[in-house]
Amino acid sequence: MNYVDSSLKVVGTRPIRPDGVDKVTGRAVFAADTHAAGMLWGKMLRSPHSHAKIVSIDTSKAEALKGVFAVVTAADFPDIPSEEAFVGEGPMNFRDLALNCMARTKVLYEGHALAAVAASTQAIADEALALIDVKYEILPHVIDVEAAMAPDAPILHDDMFTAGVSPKPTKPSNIAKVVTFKKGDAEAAFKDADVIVEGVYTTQPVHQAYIEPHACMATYAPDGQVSIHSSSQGHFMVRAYTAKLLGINMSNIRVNPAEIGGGFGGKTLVYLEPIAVALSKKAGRTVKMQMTREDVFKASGPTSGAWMSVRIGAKKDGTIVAAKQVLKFQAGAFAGSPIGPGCMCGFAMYDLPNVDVVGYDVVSNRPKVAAYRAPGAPITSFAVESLMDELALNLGMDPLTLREKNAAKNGTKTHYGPTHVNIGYTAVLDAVKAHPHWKAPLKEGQGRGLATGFWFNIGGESTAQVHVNEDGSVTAATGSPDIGGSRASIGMMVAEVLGVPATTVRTIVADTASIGFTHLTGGSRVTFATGMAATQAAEKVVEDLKRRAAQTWDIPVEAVEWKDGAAYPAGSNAGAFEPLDLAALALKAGRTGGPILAEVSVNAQGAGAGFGAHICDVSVDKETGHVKIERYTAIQDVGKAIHPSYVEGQIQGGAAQGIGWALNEEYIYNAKGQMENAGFLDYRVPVASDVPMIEAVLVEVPNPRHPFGARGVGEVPIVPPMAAIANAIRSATGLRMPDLPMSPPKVRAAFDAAG
Amino acid sequence: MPTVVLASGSAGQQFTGGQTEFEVEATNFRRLVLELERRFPGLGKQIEESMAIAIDGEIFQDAYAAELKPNSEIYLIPKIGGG
Amino acid sequence: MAKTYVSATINGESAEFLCETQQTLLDVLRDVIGLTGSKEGCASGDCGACSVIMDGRLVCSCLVLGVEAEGTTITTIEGIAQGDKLHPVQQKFLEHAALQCGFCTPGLIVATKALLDENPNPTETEARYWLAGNLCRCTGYDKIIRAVMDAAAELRGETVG
Amino acid sequence: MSSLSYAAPTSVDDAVKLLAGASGLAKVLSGGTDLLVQLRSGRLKPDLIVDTKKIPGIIGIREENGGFVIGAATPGAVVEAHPGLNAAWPGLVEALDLIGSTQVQGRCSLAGNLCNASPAADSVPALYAAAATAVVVGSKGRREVPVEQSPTGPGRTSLAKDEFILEFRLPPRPAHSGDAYLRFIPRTEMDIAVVGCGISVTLDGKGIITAARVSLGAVSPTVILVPAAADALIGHTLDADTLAKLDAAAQAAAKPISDKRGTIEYRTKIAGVLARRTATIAYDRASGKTNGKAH
Repeated sequence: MNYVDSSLKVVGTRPIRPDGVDKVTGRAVFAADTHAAGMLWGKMLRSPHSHAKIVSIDTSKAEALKGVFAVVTAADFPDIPSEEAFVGEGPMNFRDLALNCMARTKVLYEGHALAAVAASTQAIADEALALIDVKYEILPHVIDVEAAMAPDAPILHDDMFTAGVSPKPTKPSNIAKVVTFKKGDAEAAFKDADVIVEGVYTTQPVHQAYIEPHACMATYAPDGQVSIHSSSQGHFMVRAYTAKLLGINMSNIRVNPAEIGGGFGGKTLVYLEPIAVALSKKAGRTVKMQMTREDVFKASGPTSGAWMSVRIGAKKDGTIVAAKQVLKFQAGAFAGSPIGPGCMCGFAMYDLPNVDVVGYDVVSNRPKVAAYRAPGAPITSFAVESLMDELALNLGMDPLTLREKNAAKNGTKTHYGPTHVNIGYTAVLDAVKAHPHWKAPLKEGQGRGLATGFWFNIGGESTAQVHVNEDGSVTAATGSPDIGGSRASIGMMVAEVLGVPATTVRTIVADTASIGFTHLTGGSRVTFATGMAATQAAEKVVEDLKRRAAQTWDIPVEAVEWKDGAAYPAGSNAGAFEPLDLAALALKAGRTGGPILAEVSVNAQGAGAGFGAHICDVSVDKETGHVKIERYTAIQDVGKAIHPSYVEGQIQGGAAQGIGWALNEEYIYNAKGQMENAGFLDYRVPVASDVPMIEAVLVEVPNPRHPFGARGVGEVPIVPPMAAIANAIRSATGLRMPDLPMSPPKVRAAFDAAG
Repeated sequence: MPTVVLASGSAGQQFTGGQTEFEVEATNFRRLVLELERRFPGLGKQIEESMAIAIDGEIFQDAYAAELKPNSEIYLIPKIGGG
Repeated sequence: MAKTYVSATINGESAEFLCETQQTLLDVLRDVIGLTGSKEGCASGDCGACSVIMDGRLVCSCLVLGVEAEGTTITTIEGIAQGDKLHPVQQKFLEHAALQCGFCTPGLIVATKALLDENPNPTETEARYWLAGNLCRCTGYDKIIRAVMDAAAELRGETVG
Repeated sequence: MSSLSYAAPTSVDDAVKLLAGASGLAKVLSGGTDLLVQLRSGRLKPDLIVDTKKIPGIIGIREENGGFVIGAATPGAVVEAHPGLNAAWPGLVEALDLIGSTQVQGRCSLAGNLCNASPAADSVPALYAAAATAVVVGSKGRREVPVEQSPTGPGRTSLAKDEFILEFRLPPRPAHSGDAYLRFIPRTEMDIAVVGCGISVTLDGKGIITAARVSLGAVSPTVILVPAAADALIGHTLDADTLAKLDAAAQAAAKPISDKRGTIEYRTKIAGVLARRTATIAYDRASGKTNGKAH
């Protein structure tokens, strides 16, 4: 059933989230918050070198140390053959995943794990790590993406031959693949352009920088049963990867989802779990592992840094006739940057007849990238939306008008093929035009920037259960870890269908043995896909309750209607009966068919794309190059906001992450290829005093595929900020900043260069 | 008979000798994959592992039953993940 | 290794524990006493997730040695609510949806209580600078600051819409 | 494995004995905001930690023959709350206030900031500008030394193994005096100074600068005094020409390195910018124009 046009009592309100009290009182149990009798501490030995052959590893001294119970190296793990998989948030090769968790013959980046110990105390574990004797043969390394593509670059994988080019290369390369998207004939169409603008843009790798470091606790029982308590965006993902990397049946692994302290895409892979299980198996004790903050930066995935060139040709009236983009994305030490979405998202906001896009997926001696909010889209959009601003300036045209003129609408054929359906981009642009911020006069010395963004959003597999308890209260269980309030939104959708207050429904996240498979929390899919499953489960429960009421009243089920949380006779002909509410029906459940519950599994399709537009005002200190965000407004089509506060929160948080990406966040390497700023002191995420209030404006163009019209909302908001800020700096100073981050030294240097 | 377009950005072309458009007699995604694998050995596996299908503008991932109409617009594109 | 006997008052109760010199107060709270509400996000004083109030001062428990706790009075997130009655700061964080993942929340609530104990009527700027040592990656701080200002108003006995 | 012991002596003599008698590396703990980070990261592996906070007088502020005496381990938050210091040395108070977060303010001390001997330490340029002295105690007794004689290089000080700082002394403040400290950081808080500048000036009745001390941080291996910059100020009002000369003198004195926090070129330019801006605040304070926080 579809509720888009019905009057809603719960959906759209702002109740307190079910897990709220636990989280404001310190009771919520995160990954590192559990302890077990006889528990050991597991610690990882990580490479100090960015590229080296492992000649030998001697663990004998560490094993001999009192208090050490197990030491493992790659020799303790199956040698996984190359096999493509798509269990996480991007194409992943299981062999690469295994080698990323534990290096076998080569270390490919500083921080690459190559051994682990389990000891009775953390201090002993640290001492044991120091006793492991590793002989390295140091190899030349390469950090920069263009240097990695050079013909004479040090090769990371001698079995990597560039895919997507024919004939198949005979020489190994750091270019994992080349992808191209073509629509029409861009080269020819540029000849018809009155104006052509072009630019080269670079972005730096940035880390998701969730505040909770990766952590887990694992027990391998003598009967081969494995239990894992860990923090991830998907406990089914943890089970699948751990099973694969250790050669264990999934049925023997039970993963309990801890509360997750932020993920943003970065907790869609395993780093510790298979190692902790292996240590536990060897030691016969429970093992707890926890990354240090330095480990998180050096050994878990940031997103790609990139080099991009963009060229756009337009008529005098602003009509774009041709566009071309070349993207070179860093994948880290193993193939798999978000180059596909990078190629598809940059121009997805526009209706363009001729487009030519080429993308390169390039490995270098950096940590393997992981997903980060709308993977690839923020990078490509920084380039395209910066150049769109230049085009508007060049044409003497308002940047909003330029976008309106070329805006993608329903029926617009994208450059990567599919036709846009049910999209709200023009509605978002209308909201920009109508917003006071867009019309407000600029303060002295300030500049204003506008940028827009697109993300696909995904659906996928989810399972939900709705139980009516014996007293008529309701428990909703799903397999989706709750990162940002999804317990609340799921419970609200269930409550809406059942016609009860949100407080009647308690939502829980069930472990891998207690609910059907659910794809991980990512791709902005939970409220859409898991919400769809939960809504359908609640509808099944309502049908069952109507049947039970009919049975109780001994009338046909067609004569029963469900409203406001109770069964009523449908009209006077049905007979005069007192309504039966959940409690009354639950009380008699034993006489009407037993326990009242429904489980629904879906593979939700048609997630409904999301579009956003951000308006940013900045002031710039010409002497220091310091950029201050003075005002920020983020407008987004969210389909339908189930719990508006948490939708706004997603948008505000995404914008703030974008502000950090734009102004200060970067990986700084020394000449040896070692990261120099692996901590929150020098990896500068925004602090409370760095940002203003961020106004989130919700545009609601319903997604017909979702019962309440919801679209994913978590990823779009990180797409526009970098260009919005760059365009604001351009407006305030006349300076175009093509390289991220737009940090004070770069801005000051730009002033000096401009003279 | 629906026309299937192999989006140029997808890794599938290595199996088709560069061909990107095919007329395929198929009424759902699974039958489409089987037919393409028959014509271009390896392409089916490639689609299974790393590609999604967009039918009339809506992206379907791992949905064998997704229905194809005779006049459907069908694109095979890289699979989409997310953060 | 030799351990030191330490006696302190934690959340109003006398607490006694043995700890090694290099163990921080955070290690002690989490691994010895079992108060895991204080979180380790960085172990270098840069994220504030381990914030506690020690003898009336807001500190990062990762920057205090366990042995230094001798004779001190400490309030952790577990000691902010009175029994089952939430502190107004906690209530406002819930009402304003000022948390998403909730990992930084204990530190932010302890830091906010310390702020309002010292300055019952902070400006937005004062609140933002006071809380600059508490990193939140989820919210963009907007709803957190609104919750702080609203909690301050409530504690001052003002009612704001 | 190596064992780390801890002592919290309650007298200067006991503390000195512990330090003198320590086998291996002994470290003095006051606020611990640097020491604990070095311990956790493994960069520092001491055998003994001597916590000085229980020594009478080492925490607290008192006025003495016209000047102020600040206990070496007095937390930043205590200094910031002291009305007398805020009135007489707002620049020094601000400098200390800029160290780390509110949480760090609850612990960090002038002695720790000075003895950690980071060239970027925020309170140190302000101490230099204030012509503060440090009262150092050790086996050989007490000695009072100008603060600028303490740091000898990054992480190194002139203090002997058995010595530590008991208190800092700030000289009496003549009329028409003002000080200020500014640092540049990429964010608004929580960063280490890319460049820091502390300036103290005294004016005559007509607004001519009669005395000045200018100090720069993060532009050389230690915090430095810049006499040439002070000379550019003395004998002048703060007109554009004076500011230009000050800027040039500061840039000339800056001999920074390029690292993750800034380049040589950038730091040199910023040294000049901060010198001008800091001097302006100090001058306004001296002439009674403004007070209150710089940030």
